Amino acid sequence: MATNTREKRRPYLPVFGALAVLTAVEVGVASLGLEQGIRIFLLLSLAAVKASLVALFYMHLRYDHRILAVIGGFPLLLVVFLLLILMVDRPG
Amino acid sequence: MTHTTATHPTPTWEGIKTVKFAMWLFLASEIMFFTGLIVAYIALRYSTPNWPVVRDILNVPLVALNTFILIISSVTMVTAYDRVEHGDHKGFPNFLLATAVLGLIFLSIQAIEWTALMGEGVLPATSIFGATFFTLTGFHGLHVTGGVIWVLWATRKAFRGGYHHDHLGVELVGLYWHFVDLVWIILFTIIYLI
Amino acid sequence: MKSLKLYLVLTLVVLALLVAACGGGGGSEPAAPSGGDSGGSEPVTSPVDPATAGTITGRVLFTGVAPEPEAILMDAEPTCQALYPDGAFAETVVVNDNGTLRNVFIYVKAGLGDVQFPTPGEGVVLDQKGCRYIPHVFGMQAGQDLVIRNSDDVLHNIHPVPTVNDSFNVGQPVKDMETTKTFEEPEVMIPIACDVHEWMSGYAGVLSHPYYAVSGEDGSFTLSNVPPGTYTVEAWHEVYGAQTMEVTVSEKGAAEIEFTFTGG
Amino acid sequence: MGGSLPQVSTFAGPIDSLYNVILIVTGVAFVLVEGILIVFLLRYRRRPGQKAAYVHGSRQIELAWTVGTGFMLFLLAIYQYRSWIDAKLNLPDESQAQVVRVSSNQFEWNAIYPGADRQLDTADDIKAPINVLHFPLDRPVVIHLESVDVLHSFFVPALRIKQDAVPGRPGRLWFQATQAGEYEVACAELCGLGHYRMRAFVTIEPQAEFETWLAEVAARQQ
Amino acid sequence: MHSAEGELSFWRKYVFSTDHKVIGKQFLFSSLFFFIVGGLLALLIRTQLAWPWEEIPVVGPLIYGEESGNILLPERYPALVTMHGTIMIFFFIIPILSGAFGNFLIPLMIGAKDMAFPRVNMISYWVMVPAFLVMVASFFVEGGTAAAGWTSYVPLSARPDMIPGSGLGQTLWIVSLLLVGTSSTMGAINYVTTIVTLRAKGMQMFRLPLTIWALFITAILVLLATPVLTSGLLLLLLDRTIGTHFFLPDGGGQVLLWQHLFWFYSHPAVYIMILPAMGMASDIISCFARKPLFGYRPMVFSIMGIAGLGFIVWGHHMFQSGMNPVLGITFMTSTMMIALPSAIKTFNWLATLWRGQLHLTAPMLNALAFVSTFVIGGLSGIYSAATPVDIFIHDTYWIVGHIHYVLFGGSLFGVFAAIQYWFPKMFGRTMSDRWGKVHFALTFVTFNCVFFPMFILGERGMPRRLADPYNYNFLASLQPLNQFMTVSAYALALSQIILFANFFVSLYRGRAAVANPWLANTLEWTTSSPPPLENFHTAPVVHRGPYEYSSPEVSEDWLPQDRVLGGAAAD
Repeated sequence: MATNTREKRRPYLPVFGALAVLTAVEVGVASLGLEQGIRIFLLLSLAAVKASLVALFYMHLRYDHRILAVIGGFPLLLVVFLLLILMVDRPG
Repeated sequence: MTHTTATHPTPTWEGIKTVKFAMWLFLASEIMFFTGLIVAYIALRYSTPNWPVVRDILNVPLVALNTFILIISSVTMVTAYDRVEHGDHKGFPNFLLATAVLGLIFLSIQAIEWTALMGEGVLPATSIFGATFFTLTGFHGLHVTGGVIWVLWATRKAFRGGYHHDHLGVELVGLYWHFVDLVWIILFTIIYLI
Repeated sequence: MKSLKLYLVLTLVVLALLVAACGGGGGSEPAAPSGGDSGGSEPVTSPVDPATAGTITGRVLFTGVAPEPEAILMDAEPTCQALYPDGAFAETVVVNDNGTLRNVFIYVKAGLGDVQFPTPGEGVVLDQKGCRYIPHVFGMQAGQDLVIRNSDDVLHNIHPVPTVNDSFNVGQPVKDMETTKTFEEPEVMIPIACDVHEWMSGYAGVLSHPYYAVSGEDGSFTLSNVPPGTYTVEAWHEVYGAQTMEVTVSEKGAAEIEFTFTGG
Repeated sequence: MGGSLPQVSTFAGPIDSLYNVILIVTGVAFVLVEGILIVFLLRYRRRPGQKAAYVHGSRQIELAWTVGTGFMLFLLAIYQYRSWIDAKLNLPDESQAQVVRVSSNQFEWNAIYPGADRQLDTADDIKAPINVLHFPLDRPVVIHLESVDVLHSFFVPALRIKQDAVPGRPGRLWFQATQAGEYEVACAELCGLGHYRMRAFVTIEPQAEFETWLAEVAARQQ
Repeated sequence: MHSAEGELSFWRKYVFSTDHKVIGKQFLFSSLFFFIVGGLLALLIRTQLAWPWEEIPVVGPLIYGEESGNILLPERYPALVTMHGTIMIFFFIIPILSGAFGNFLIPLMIGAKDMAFPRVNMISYWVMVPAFLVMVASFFVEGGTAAAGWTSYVPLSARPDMIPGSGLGQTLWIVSLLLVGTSSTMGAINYVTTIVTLRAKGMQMFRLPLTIWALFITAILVLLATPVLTSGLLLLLLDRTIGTHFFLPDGGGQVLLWQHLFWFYSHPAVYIMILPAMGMASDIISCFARKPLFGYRPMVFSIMGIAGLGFIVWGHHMFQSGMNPVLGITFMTSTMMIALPSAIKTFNWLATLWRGQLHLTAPMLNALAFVSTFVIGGLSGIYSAATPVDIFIHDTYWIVGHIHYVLFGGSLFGVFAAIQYWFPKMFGRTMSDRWGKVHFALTFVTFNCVFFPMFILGERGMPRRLADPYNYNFLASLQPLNQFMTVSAYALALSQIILFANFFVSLYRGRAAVANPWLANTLEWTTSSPPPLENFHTAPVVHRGPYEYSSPEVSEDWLPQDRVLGGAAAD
């Protein structure tokens, strides 16, 4: 896998382009007066796409052994569960 | 990190360098650390009735530029690693230096934003918004500072001819830097945009 | 042999930690800054020349309608409730039969210059009897011992709420327990509460000189051994606020002053 | 459960019976496991020259006790599901119930009754003396639990109710008393040096006596 | 990786050593010291509960000092309770299980020369030392130690005016725990990397002894849970210092947020405290029953099950905390599920004894005590999982009994077994088995006399952390029982002297130990006692699982993992 002589160069620049564009889109979406629910969903999914781009390409998760993706990904399950419980436990 | 003299090959397991495996474990614990802070922020925000309108208080365009700067620094970091992997021993230290400089720019813009906010009277003690804002951006800023120091240390070693045989050091500092960038991407969205 | 050296080091480390911990004792804490150091052993000499000293005496009158004394419902503390067969009443406003007001704190507010007065050796006793602070209002000097005694077989929790001094929060679970504390800075009227009995309240006036008094059953008060000079004297009451008055004390003279508080 | 403590609220019965059911289930499990342990201890002591059975495990037995215990736990979960919902989720309608605000602060309980207009936070609210709480018999009582300074926990063993009084987050709990008498309230959450002294008295009395007591306190309050 | 052993200076070899065995012993000695400190605090608590506000004859003035009238002050009792809990958990149980035995055993049992990162390993111990000093210092600060319970619930822990201990003492408590968190996270990264990457040839994951599986899963729990506690502690520290209002209601904060963050760490933490003991007990039981562990794979999967479920049950600590009651149902369900893996493990321990050849040595007796008391601990947990019963027994002595049956009965008997089982390998000498049995008998009896009555107190509704419970009429009758428990607590403490005497005497005068005194199969017994600096003269090659006792392939009743059988096909 991560050997020195790779068949093709890794798409760093296209990823950079995507990140830049997505950031601009995010700021745009944020300034639109959308309904709060949709707005949050859109912004969060854009952020998720950007984050996974960075993780997959810049942090080489896509090219490395799958165990590293598991180590990085498993905590996210705990985050979701903790967030869910705290949302349900809203006072009042 | 273990000293790997030329004779000892970097220890690997199933093709993964052991130190990189450990680095990902460290990143997992960092993810959980930021989870604690972010979940606290979301819980507090979700249950505070009149959360201030973020656009009025925070200078979103400036910070959007700042986010863009951090993304560029990620790109320079990844190019640095790409160059060292391709044996361009002369070129890659400059990219490392660029990453460090961009990091410092990011920190200074954050500092500017902080002083502006404090000038307007938004302080950690004044409101829950202030408390969560300064805590999240503060701990992220601390991590960026640590990252900048590590990158500068790597740059110094690179200019002195390090990392020729073993690119591990560059990859590790890259992983940490991209992680800090990834956390900022999430923080930028949930603090400034939502 | 190699391993023997290791065990020596490790047992030494353990012993050192053990000694450090036991030296302080698990859970003990150093003796609080009791009056020992500030009291000093040599006899307390007052810088005032008794030959020329005068006195300030007077009374605190009360006009207007005296409010009904507020009843305290001590159902929560049966042991204290038993001490008041005909019901306990708050001491906030106590008007004596001769139309004078009790529990007024009178003290010299200004005019003494920066004369240094030695802090007295013996402590002021604040007693807790029948779930009540006795005396309700009292004065003391900065640095002087405040001996707090619990004469009830009930937990009291002495919790003063000063602004200038730093506060303390002490529990006295059994009868005849005494705790000694001090206030380092002068502060007029530190309210003292008891977290266990919400109706208990006391006021401590901490001053840097000995010229203070509390109006008694007949509403009178005397400030003795006052060096000659003109002073502003303040009379403080927890409900009716404070009044000041100028007074001049001539050599060996006895100045007479009167304060009047009007009822609500 | 609760030893000599009487069962004074409608919850007491179900909670005690659930406790007894779990006592039986865990008691049987306890006796079985410890018994087997002791029997094996005595039976399979070392005998020189003998070798132990070379057994690595058996899928069937593993499956059996996994499913068995799992089913037993599942039954327990279902069995006690109902009384939690009754105690904490289905609060009675406040218009029929006697509403009382119980506010706790460092080392005392204060009960505030809504007074004639049945509305709290109005001028005619009646504040009972410290650590004295009266509740009517055979009527649902809804307590608005709150705290002024730190966490306290309103625990009335006889009524089998307990809930933390959380400052800044008023809570609701309810009960219906079935037996008159005077019972003690304890604080069950560490709240400072007087935590062990936060005792209050709950008096359960018929509606008539309760109203006369309320009127008397109101008079004393003016 | 190590220069020749002779050249190392005294400091590099014993104090700042990067050898996992020396670091293990450093953890062992500091943990034993804090076991004494925690134990003494427990005795002070028990004395107060038996004879409230009485002056202790000789020791009283020494401990409580003239200033407080030689008796325990009410504001000191919560401080005692807090410090007993904090020291026993963060400075004794976790460091001795993961620190001492984790460091010493992991490289040895997987056939490695040392940990993956020896220097990080050394730093993880030396980060603990400031934590010790900061915590010990908080005993002597003005206002005394932290006094808001080891759970340090807000606002009592956030507002200094609420109890004297919440002044400087609480801040030092937080700083100390932040250091402990850093140390255990560093250790966890080291353990996981070592176990995954440095196993000997042939040591597949499913040939690891259960001790290593337990330490591996515990390290994962530490890695993922400790940072959340770190973030919670930092928020609390900010609340206390710069005046933010994360947890303080008057500024818009959430009081329950602290409990969620704390218990999200602390429930995995209670499994961090028991899993290593489970692993070690399994190895010891299988060794002294001379019989393969029953159901190796189910045991491994139940450890994983406990760890996985451990992250989603924390709400059962908060049933009565004012949390949304709907969550009571979710957490009750997940808590009932987590009782299953523990039950499976217990059945497997029993099945391991079935038709075995039980050698009732001191380690074996302690391991069996682990099983029998852990059973009571586990079963008593089911009462508090049932939410309606929890309404009554929450924050009463039932919970204290449950904690101590799982932690003292479980982990501590596991530690007693482990100390006496691995003492020969650590120090090259053997502890006296006779005194081991005397200590076991006394401890087992007095342990049950102290802690079983706690269930009776809990069932009577005696709230926990009460300095003097006897002014309640419904508790007044419990004083004699408490006095009996206190006397047995003294006996329990005295009987620990036998263990310490046996331990320290055997350090110098114990019988010299052979490489494999218990004829066990795991790799650490294939090297000398104590092992050389790099553990193995020749790197071991593993051919079979760790539990091949009484194997028909050989005449003896043990078969080490690395032995090459004659013609048998070595895999």
